[in-house]
Amino acid sequence: MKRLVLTKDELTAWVRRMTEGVRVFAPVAVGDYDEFRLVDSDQADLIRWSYQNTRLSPKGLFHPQAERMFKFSTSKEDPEWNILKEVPKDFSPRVIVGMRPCDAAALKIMDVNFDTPEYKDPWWVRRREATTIVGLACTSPSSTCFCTSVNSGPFDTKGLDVLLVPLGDGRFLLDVVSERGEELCQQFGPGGKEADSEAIATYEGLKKKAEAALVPIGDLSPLKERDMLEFFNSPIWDEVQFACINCGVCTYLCPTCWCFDIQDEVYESEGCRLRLWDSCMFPLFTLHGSGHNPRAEKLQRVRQRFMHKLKYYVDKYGQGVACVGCGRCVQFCPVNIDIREVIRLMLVQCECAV
Amino acid sequence: MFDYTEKIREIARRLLQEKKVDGIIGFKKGTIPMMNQPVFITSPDRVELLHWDSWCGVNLANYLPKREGRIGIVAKGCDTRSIVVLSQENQVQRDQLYIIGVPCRGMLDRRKVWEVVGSTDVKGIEEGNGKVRVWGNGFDLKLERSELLQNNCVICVHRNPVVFDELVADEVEEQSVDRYGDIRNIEAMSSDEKWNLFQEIFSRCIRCYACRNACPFCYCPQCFVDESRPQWVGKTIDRTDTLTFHLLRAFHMAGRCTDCGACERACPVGIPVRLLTKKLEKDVKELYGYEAGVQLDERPPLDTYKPDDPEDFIK
Amino acid sequence: MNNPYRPYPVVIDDIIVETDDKNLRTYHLKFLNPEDERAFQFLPGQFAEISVPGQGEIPIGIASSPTEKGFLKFTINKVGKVTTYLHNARPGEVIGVRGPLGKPYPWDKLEGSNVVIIGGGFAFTTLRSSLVYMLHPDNRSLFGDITVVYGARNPGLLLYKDELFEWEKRDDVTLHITVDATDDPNWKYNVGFVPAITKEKAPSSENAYAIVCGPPIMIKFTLPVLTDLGFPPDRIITSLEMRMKCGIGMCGRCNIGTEYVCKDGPVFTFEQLSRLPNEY
Amino acid sequence: MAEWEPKILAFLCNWCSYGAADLAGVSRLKQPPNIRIIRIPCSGRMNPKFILQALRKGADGVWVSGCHPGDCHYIEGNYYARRKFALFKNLLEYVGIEPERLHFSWISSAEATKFAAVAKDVVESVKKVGPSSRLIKREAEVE
Repeated sequence: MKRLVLTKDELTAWVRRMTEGVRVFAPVAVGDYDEFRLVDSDQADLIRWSYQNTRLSPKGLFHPQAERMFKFSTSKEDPEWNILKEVPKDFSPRVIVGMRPCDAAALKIMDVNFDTPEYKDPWWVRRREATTIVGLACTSPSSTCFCTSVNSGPFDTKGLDVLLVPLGDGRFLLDVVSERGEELCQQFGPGGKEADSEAIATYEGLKKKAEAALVPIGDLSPLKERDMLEFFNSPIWDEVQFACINCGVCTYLCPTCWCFDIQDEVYESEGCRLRLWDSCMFPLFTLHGSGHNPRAEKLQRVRQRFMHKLKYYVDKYGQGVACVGCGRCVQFCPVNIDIREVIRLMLVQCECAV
Repeated sequence: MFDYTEKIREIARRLLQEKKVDGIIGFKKGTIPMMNQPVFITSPDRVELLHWDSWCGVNLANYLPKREGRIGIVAKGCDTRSIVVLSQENQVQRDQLYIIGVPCRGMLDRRKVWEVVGSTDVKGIEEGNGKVRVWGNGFDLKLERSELLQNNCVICVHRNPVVFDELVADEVEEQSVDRYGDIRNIEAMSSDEKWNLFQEIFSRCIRCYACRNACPFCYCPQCFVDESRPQWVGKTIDRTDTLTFHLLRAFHMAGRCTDCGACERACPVGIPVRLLTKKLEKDVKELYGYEAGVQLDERPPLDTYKPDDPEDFIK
Repeated sequence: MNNPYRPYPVVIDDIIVETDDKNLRTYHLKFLNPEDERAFQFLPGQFAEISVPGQGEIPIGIASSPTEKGFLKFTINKVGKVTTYLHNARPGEVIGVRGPLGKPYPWDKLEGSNVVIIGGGFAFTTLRSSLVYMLHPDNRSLFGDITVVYGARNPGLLLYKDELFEWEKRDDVTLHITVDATDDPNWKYNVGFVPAITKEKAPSSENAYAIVCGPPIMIKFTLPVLTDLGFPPDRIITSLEMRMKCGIGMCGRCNIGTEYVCKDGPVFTFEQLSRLPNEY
Repeated sequence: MAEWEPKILAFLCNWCSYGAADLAGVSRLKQPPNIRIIRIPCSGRMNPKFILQALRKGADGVWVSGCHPGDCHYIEGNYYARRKFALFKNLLEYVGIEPERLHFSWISSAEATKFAAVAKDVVESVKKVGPSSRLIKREAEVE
């Protein structure tokens, strides 16, 4: 598919044209960190083309932290009393500009959960269908990043429709990587010129350099090969869990954590059923009505989080680990529990077992 | 100044070898710059893991409640005050603890470093003579240590442990500072201004409960946020719910908070949650002359009263 | 798009107090729309989310049999917010039902086999469904011998008493009713814990499957009895409970290792469970 | 349009202020109709959660009343309550809840006149700041 080179002004102008036809979400600075926000044509030049990671992953654009599912009347006089009605939402076409490849790869990981042969989560599926993703390659990954170790990479295009690569001289290479990306470029012409061999060589060079900057964790295939119970019963969890304070930082910042809660709220005579992010770190997550809790202990909850990402998901779907190496949990865990260390411990334990 | 690591290891080794304690709660060096990890050392051959530097802001007293056996704990001034409070509340028994006291010149705040260097990707940091050198992609700077202190450390008045079994070094000089300047500024605002300020402050909250869980005093078997009959606070990120959560959380800290800063440090989105706890601290001090975690044999201020407590607000 | 979170509206048609302590009530629910009833095709062993707008949802095993038309039946213990609300509800109230959810008992395997049903306390709901289903004239010939051991702490806590005593009289099913203890001098059935009565009655394991549902302590002591009787782990079937929200394998809380109890279960054999983490 | 009337939730101690309310009624003392009463066993039973819940559910004002210091049926419940009230009232005002919405009083069961007077005072005070808009739990402003 086609590859173009755009100047920054051309890129901004392209995004501005999009804002006039569809909803556009892009990374902008909010206080002291970056966040994906809806941008209008006046804000196109506020887009941060060199941000590291948004503090919160863009998963919230597809799976919002709090989302109204249904509304209902609680008044017995209402003929539609207690009948749940879907809350109307805007599922019109939209473009997310500037998503990092890891965050886009995370959406693919979550598709497996929300878009299944048996059930389709309507909100997830409709938002995914409505969205075209223009990614932004990572030319200088952070020291907490490890995407290349977990089936992704700084230039990974698997979750993307278009990849933008900052060429380092103020220009961007635009790489159309899907049909959908093609359609976007037809609907909103990006301008620019055809990428010449020099630009493509620069792109290849930047990609190699970025990949080389990422420290590999090691060969993760033992995670797949060894038996679930060997990992589950391993002594490593005692050490891993000690520092954990069971907050929800890792799960809420994680681009692949999808767990949610469903809560009803009533406001006088009407009510709302909401879906809210939840976390396997919280004891309430698994507490039975009887008072029994299968994961009552911190160790069990910590183990669940890592086992889910690194073993259960691997075994259940055969698509590798449910981690894209964005490094948010590494950076923001208040007590420095580092998933890279946990992976290493799991791998070392495997080696010992051999 | 921060050559406490060797001394801590030495004490820990001795305590474990002499079987004075079953384990030591301390820090091990973090996997990334400006972070360290709480660790529990139970064997003398593992004491080399113990580490101390300016990034030990986690309050280790948080790991004490419900822990069995004789425990050694590395504790800064604020941590020891937390131990005092936990002891008043019967969550720990002083005689089961061996407190390795750390006179503290203040912990550093990585947010301040990020702000100065303009990036959250710091590749390395080192410290000496009141200066901090920090480097990463495209920067290598020398900063004043005093400029990087955690906000609570800037106004700390108990840098030295208030209870301990052993100190790792000589006591440091205590500072004399005005702790409540920012609180008074807010108090002077109109209701509307105050409301708008706090609406803005808490609008970024993601309800991860890191502030709650980083606190040594949040040990209730069930938190009010998890109560459903009745439900006191909604679980959404609606501003009313978020403020309700923060108000009740802060109120539960009244007369207990030692301003260790663990809550603010843990917040992934940088909410200054201490603005609420410090207000309560100020009121407790002004109304009841009480300072949390200083005297082992005192009763917490909400667990006692004086017949002539101020009541001019009561009709 | 079909929204799997949207419950079918149903009306509470009847409420029956099952036990002397009044903590268990059986609800007969009728679909408001006939097409919803047609869409709700289930087999015994499946469950549904009962949805009370404003209160929440609860996963409850379906106690009626697909052979019983015109209503769904759920027996509900008073435990939390939703169940307490339901215990105070009256016939005529509109609520919702979402389902059927989860996998049923393995009827393809049970057909042609002898079936031993072992139940304790209020875990008899989907077992009742199964029993009614198998005893239906259209189905009875598909199964071999049917043996049931059902116990409760005392006679007042047995579910579906009228039906039980009727079944007990039939000759196409062997029913052993038991209670842990009773001071009723006229009690004419067994006295003893379920594992002990199972051992005493010793149902044959030949060409047989056992379905065991009950409190964990009952299951714990019944398993060795069944093993001694010659039931292999892949022929001992149970149904698990977990805290659930979505019921469709998405919200993430009810997993045991790789398996979501709501979607991949709630029915498991002990052979399957032996390969999963012991976290339920 | 009729003048707006505030809704005020009063938490009254069973042993004193509740009796005073009763006596005020029996004595036919004139008092405003804006107050809904919840009887509590002692002002020491008051939990700050109750006050927040009242505000969240839309009360325009909250009034807590107990026995005079020294007269607590449980000897010292109101002494403990007094400290909690002071701190919580200050905290709510600090985040921008108008001080006119929160009221505390000591009223013995004999003080029917005081009850009526304070009730009037509370209603007037809340009226001054108008309908409550802060901390009311409404449909969440989320997706």
